[in-house]
Amino acid sequence: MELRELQGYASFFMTIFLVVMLYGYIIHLYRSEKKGENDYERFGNIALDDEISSDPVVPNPKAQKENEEQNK
Amino acid sequence: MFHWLEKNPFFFAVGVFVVIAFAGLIEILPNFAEASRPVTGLKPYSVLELAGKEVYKKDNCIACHSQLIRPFKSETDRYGQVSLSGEYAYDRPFLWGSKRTGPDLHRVGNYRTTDWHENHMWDPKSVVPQSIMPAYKHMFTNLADIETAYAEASTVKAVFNTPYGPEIDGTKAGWEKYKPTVLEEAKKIAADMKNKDVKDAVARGEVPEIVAMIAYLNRLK
Amino acid sequence: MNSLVIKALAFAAVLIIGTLVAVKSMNVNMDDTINQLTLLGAVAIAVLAFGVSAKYINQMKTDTATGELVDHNWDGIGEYKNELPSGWAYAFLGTLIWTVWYWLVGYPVNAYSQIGEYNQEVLEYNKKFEEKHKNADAATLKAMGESIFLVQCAPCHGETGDGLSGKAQDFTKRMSKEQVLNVITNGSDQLKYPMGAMPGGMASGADAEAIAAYVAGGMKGEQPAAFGVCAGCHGMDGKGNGGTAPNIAEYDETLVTAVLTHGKKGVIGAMPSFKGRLTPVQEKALASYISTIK
Amino acid sequence: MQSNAALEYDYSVAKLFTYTTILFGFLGMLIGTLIAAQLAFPELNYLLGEYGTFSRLRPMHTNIVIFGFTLSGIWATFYYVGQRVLKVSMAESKFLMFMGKFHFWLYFVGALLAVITLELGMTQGKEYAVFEWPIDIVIVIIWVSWGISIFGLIGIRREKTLYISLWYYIACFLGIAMLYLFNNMSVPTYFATENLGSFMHSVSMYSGTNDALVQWWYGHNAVAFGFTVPIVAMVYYFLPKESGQAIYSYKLSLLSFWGLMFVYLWAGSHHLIWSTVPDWMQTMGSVFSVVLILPSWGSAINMLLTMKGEWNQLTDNPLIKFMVLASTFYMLSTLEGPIQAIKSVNAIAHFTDWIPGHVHDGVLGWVVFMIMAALFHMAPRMFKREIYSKSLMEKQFWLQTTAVVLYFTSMWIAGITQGMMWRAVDEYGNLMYSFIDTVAVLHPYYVIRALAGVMYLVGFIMFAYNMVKTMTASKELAQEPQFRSPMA
Repeated sequence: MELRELQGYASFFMTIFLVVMLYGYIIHLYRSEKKGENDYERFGNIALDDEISSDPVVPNPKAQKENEEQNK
Repeated sequence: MFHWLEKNPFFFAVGVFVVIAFAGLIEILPNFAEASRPVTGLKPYSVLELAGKEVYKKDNCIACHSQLIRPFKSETDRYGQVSLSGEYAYDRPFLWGSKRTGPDLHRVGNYRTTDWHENHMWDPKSVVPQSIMPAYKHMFTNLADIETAYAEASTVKAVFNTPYGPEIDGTKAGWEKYKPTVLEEAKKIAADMKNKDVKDAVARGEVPEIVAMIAYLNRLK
Repeated sequence: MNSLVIKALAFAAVLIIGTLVAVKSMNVNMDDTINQLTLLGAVAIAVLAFGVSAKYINQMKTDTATGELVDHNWDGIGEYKNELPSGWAYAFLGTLIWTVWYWLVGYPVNAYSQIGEYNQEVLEYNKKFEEKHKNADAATLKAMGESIFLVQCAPCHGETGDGLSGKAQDFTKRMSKEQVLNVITNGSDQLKYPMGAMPGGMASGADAEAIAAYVAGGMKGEQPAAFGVCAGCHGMDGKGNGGTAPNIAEYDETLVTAVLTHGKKGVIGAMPSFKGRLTPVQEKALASYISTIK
Repeated sequence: MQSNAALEYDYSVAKLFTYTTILFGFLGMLIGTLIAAQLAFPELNYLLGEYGTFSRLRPMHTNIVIFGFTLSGIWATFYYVGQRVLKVSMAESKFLMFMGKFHFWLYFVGALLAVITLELGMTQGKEYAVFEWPIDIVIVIIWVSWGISIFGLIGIRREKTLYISLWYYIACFLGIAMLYLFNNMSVPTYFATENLGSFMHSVSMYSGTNDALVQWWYGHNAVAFGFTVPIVAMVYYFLPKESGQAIYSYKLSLLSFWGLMFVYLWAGSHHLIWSTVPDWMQTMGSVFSVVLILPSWGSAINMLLTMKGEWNQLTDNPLIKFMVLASTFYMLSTLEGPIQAIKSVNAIAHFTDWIPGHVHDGVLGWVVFMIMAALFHMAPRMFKREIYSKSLMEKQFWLQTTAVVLYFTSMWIAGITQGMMWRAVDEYGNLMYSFIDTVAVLHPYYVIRALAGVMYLVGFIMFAYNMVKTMTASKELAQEPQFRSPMA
């Protein structure tokens, strides 16, 4: 098999793999929301409620620890 | 699997990188060895031609001119034989261009001549009355940088094994010895030209940009 | 359909009609599949891009907050449970199917070669062309020659063939005095006629001047005695003895073909060889046109 | 670290980049208008002698718009949005503050050097990658300092989830870093010899077809990661924020992101269709370009649906208009590009003015509109003053919208006409038109395009004026507005 041909096949199958991954991700997103594992839409609020004093949507435990230390 | 990626900015970045780098790997790398093989009989650019190529780049001819004849009958009738990959083996960088405000130049050496280029660069409208190309009169007075061209030839010989002779060796002494050869080549071009200042400059041992430029354009075949 | 979408489609239609009018006014051949597909692509761009975006913008006007509110509430901002737009999802699937078609059938990745396709195209075309015009009449040849001249020759020789004030050969006459003198002095061996090379210096001084004036003048009036030395090869009428030497009185097919094949370098400058760029029929056509330029 | 109560977002770096966005935007568009006019009226080539020809100014135009205006805009918005969606202030870290300022000043110096070398004609000869190696090194340092800022901010964030805009900013950072490095690989000739010739000169590591592949892998994706990805980042933040509407579907934005990442890099070879690169690679370029339509449209549709039922805001707030129009032009150019990448269409479109037309749909309609809207949104918050004039903004919007429409329609028709003329044959099968015929016929379209350029430039000057007045003379605000930007 020629190198060029090999490239053709490699890219063809890799693409199919990528497409499957992408569709897998779509299914994952909608299923996990349906099952109640994660609500993705709430992340949209990160942009809307972005004052420095607002509560984070998902707090970063590391930063929280620092805050607690300061407030001691 | 997906949860894990979303939660971690580091792995997220790695994920993005892998996805975007993959296309490059598959598409570009495997073709390298094959496409850099020159067609038989292809000679590397002479030093004067390289200096002309620099002028071509400096005045950005690729903004308006392509060097790529596509495989359509309408293109080969107009510009000549279809371009082949191996013909570009010594083009660093490639100068295919992306826009034809003016015509393709890949084989312009086949159907235009020194005196035509001289007239055209001095005043495009004198040969093509409807031309919208600017005149490049400064090429008749600015001097081409032939020393840098020699350095370029030496570099591609040393680094990429471009087949230049032993006289191209990248040393200062080598350049002093080689310079008359370049001037000799320039004289041949200037002999076909009419501009007095250019002829005088070449006689003095200088190489105006236009001479190098024409040497390069004539080489495009 | 709502007014916004109609307006958008109307704009698309105006753009397409404008394009068609512009293209048609250039007499472009619409049988060419490439041209047809391009226009089809243009229609697709205009209709889809303007139509779809107008649809969504219109939705801002009409579609007031439908859909189900999600359970929680964020600082007074409600959220809707918004599903994937189904049109988008189906279209995505559609493009993937098209992709597979393009890949396996349209331009099959393991079989298609653009150079192969090009060679085929040229081969078929040339065969048809040569056959059709093998015995073309003079008028056809001249018309064909003119169109070739305008594309291939005019950039140097000018659209009227006058050589752009001395920048190239002037086809309105055969030779200038300067050119004749140059050939007499230096000789010529460029066109490879059966008679072979012409040596330099066959005449000089006043003789050469007289010959030059006579030839440049279109070989009219009294022939100078010195022309005898030329007539030996070029003939008394200067027409080249039936193609054994160049015709110096006028342009003929042999001469034009010879210059196209070998190129020519003279006192004006050099003309490169056009060998292989024109077919024999095209060369003949060109010669027939050039010989009529006045 | 200060306590949270007194803490505020620190916009000093965002402000600096805002100034350069306006400055470079003006310069880039001024030169762009001039070179557009030069194509219609060639006498304009001789205004500045050797330095004023179309050929010398064209790279100035592209580079100032790409690396001057757009990058400044990306960074101005990043130093604004980054803090807010991570809920962390630059003021909290002296190091990040220093990096931000270092980033800006090095960028400014680098930009000056770049302009000077370009005017002198020092170039690698690759479109959009023209800078010679010493400037490339400066650019790499600038880029790394931005990376430190991004990941530094992420490191000290309070909000654990990275908002979708940040995904896009990170992709922009990584994508351009990879592409720029590989495409600019070259050997300086001065050091490869006994110091012969020019210090600046270098030769590309790749030659011919290989070089073309690397270059358009870069060239196409520099557009992807410079003109698409970071602008999507902006629209995902500024449109919801200005309108007070959460994104229509966050999930769709995630899908579109990965779709874009999967597909974009493959599409580069569509710049080389009918060239000497292998056939299968060209086919790949076409195929992936078409697949790319939907991920791009995903973002655009998501934006338009965010405004669903919000017609009032659209008619009432010119800022929303800018962003909605940007989204529709994004749809137009992301459909137009893929269709031009189909082999049969490309046979006509390539090398013609239809391509610059397509580019300017994207740049004038999408990139510039979005960046201007973002700066308008940021101004009242950064300078604590309301926007100087709403009516001026309205006028600017309509003027520039007309300009973009004129631009792309004229280039659309010009390109298709010229492409078909190149192929046209007469009844004998010979070429119908000489090259110059196909140039002469474009004159009216070039005039319209130049006119569109003037209109767009005037619109940008109105924008600049409005911004400067906002910074200096507008009514001060007591409190930071939450959603809609206040304007007089």
